[in-house]
Amino acid sequence: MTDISLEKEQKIADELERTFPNLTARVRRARRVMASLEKELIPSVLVHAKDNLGFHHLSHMSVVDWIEDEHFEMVYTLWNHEKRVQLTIKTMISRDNATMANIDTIWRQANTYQREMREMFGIEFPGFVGEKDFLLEDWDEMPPMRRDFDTMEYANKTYFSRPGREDAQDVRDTISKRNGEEVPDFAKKYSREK
Amino acid sequence: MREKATTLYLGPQHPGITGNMMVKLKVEGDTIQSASTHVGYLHRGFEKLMERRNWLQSFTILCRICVPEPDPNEENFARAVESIEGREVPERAKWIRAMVLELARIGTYLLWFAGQSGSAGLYTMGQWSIGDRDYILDLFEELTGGRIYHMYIWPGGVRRDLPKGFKDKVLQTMDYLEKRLVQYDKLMFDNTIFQKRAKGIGWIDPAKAIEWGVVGAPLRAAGIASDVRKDDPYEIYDKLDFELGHATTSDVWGRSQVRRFEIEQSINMVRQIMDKMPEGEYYNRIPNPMKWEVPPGEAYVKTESARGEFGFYVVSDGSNKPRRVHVKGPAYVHAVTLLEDLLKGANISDVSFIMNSLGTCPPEIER
Amino acid sequence: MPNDKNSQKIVDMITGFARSNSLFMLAYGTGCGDIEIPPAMTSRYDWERFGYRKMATPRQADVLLISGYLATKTLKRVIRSYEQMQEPKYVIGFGSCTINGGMYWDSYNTINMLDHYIPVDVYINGCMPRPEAVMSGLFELQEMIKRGDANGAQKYRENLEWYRANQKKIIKNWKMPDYNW
Amino acid sequence: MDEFWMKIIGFVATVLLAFVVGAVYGGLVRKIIARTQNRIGPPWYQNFIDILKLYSKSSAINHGFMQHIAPAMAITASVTVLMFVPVLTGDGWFPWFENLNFKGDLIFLVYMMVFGSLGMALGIGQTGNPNAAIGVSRGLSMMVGYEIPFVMALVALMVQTETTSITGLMEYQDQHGWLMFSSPFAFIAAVMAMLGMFHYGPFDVAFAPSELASGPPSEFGGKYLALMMTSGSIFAFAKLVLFVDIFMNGASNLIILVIKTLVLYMIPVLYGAVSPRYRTEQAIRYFWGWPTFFGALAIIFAIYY
Repeated sequence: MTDISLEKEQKIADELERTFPNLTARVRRARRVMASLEKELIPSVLVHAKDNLGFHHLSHMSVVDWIEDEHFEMVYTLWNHEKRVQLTIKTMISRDNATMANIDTIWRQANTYQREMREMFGIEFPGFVGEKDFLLEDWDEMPPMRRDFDTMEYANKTYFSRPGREDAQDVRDTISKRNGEEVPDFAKKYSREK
Repeated sequence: MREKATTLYLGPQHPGITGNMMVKLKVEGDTIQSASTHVGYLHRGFEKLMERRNWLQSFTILCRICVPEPDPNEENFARAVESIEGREVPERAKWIRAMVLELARIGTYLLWFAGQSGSAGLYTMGQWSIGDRDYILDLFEELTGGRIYHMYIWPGGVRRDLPKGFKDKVLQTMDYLEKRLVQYDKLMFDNTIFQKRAKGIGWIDPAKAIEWGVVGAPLRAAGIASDVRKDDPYEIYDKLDFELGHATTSDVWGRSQVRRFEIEQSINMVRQIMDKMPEGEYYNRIPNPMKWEVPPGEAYVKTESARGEFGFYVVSDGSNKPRRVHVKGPAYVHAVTLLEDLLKGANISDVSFIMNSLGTCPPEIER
Repeated sequence: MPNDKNSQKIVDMITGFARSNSLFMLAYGTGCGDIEIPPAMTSRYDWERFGYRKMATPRQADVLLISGYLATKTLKRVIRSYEQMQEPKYVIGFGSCTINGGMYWDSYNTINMLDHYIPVDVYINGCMPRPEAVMSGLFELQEMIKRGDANGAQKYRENLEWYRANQKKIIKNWKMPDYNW
Repeated sequence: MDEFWMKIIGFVATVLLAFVVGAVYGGLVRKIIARTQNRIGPPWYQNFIDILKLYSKSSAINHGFMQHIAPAMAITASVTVLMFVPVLTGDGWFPWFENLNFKGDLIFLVYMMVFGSLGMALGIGQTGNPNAAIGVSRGLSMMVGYEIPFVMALVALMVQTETTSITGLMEYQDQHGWLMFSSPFAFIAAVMAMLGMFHYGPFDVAFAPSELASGPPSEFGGKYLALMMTSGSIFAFAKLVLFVDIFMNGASNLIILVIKTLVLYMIPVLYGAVSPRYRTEQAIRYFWGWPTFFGALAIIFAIYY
């Protein structure tokens, strides 16, 4: 829309770009700013955003597996309660021997996210102490949230599956017959005996 | 003389724990020295399963992420997909969505009344409020066909229009609930024993609340007027007139006050919505779901659920399946790090009391 | 005794009546099905009318209600709870996901067929089953107890090796005491 | 038949009566609580079915010797307490219900009422379940709380009537009217202590399900639990009859007894249905507050009576 409504967002983007030359920031829409940069700078950008720009709330922290390009994309979403602006910070890290800076000293709750990422994606956080098992117990396969982990294959290998019907037929006529009832009209359409 | 610390496992099989999780306590006498939460008893791997299902199939499993309040999940995902795709939603659908969300909020608060009072030993309250919650579930059943899981809010709108005479039923139910609130007050909120139990327990430092990731009613009880419905309005919440809950103290009692106030506000909002809802289309048709491809893009959307900010991070790579869906429920922060902090130095009697006041919901931690 | 068979029959009838009309359920919400238990317990459906009751510890419970899918981590606790229960004990599988995995049939962390790990007396299907369905499952269990058909615990004892093998296939770190029944 | 055998039959009949009435009361209480909660509730005979079923269950739990003894100790204590409480008085239908009374049995009863709990505590200590152990320690602390006003009320009665025997108290009431009216402060203190004695209402910390699972009986299933429920029914009845005897001049026939005990029983039940639970220290503070004050007042009142 108009530039006036995006003034505060633009200000934050400019401020970020001025402080960190390697950072590219853009305003996506009202109340949404996005920045991307390389991984070494992440802790300092987060500290800057938290202490100087008022982004006190870590909304969410995530990772996306881009297996084709051989990297993980780390996403940090921050929220500024006074200005009501959301700042998304992104960075790419290499997929093999993935390591990332530990930020649970900046936000206590990052602990939980990092425990999950370590378990689900196998990303290591040097200097991070947190209990090892989070959601899984005695897991000895590859981290399950990586794209190359095939959950169906694993499930077939590990768990029993009840043999189902081969066809996709409606079974209502069978049930009706078993109970000695008349087959309802709508079920006749799908009947096997046609 | 120092007593010997014993280890006490609360859960996973324990009636005081909300849902299926475990809190491991180091206890000296009745005082907790340290606590650690153990989750994962409900992990189903939703985020992995959604990588294998196409966009519409994902909807059917999404609502199962948080059981007491499934609607914010659906709404979030629908809004994320719409935001990536740039799909327009008809005006009426937005109003219907807001109505569903508010009804769900009322239902969740009623369930929470039961949990909060039940963990303090006031079982009568739970019997009443869960019985009354069934009236909300009846409305949902008529509207969507399901009591708990609705699968009602789709990208592009909602699945069905309101049935005939639904408006009157909603208004009747709201009138009934408003009358019942007076009795709830007498039984629970004005009860001196409940107040004695709740005051001073589970205190969250207001100066640290934002930094610790507190959201929702606990944050408002800490004196910070923050609500996604006000801060970052979605659907039609900017057209509704409502106030946020407020409290004098940042403890369990304050959180109870906030929720008690907000259930009244929600009842009023449902009335406003029924009053102002426009006529028109309720659904923008989506393409053939099997071939439906969402253009590349990403979105982080959030809703104010009954427990706080509920976020969905959705990434599409242009195929017919989501690339990544990451769900961040409020309990993800509340019930792990925050709970561990709050339980330090607390009494064992108050563990489930504090857990309930934070709105702990294990399935959304683990997904 | 001259009339041994008939007296046994009378004893069976009385115990069957007592057992079927006083079902203590273990308060263990293993999955999302647990959300329909409060309505069934409380003022609308009120299952205490039929003598059903929730009990807090496995020692005192008769019925293990598996309310929904079981993650592998929960399965271990469920087996342990089940083995601590006193006979006669019954298991109710609640929801489609206990029957064949339901929605989570291809998930890496949920089991698909409950009856391969613990013996199931009654299944209630649906996702999620309504409180009426839960109660109708419980009525079915009552009938089975009266008839003497609900002998899952006996089946478990007789086929213990098979169950153990299945359980150990999933639970890699088996550190559980063996209970003597 | 000589008197000895009459007494033996009397004991057995008393125990049976106590069990039946206690269990019916248990069922009625569940029904009444259900009605306050907008429910229909279980049938009145539900507790009999429960106990019968529990007796028919296996009990393959072995935590050691004391664990087997504990329920037996509980039921012994309940039956003993019952033996010393005159159930029916006067020359009514069942003259043998006066039981074993002797001079000073009120003091003996106060000790005996604690005995069952202590026996349970020993047995539960051996089960090794932390929930049960915490429950026991809470139950014993609660006991310290409510015993003080209760004993003070009893002392006030003893001072006023100058006797320490229950039959003595009842003879006094025959002449001077119910002690409930002539010693009101003692009655108030005793009723407030009674709230704690029955473990309903705000004073159920020992059995709090949302904190300690089932509390003390956590490890007791099957027949052990059945024994404990039986003992609980008898003990509840004995306590009620004791209160009726010392404050309401007993009862000369069964119907009056049922009416008096039921009215008295409704006080903790109904108060419990609408009250959340106190924490342990709050509960003790409560008992050492107003109830103890009323107890002290009752003693002063009795001295100057």
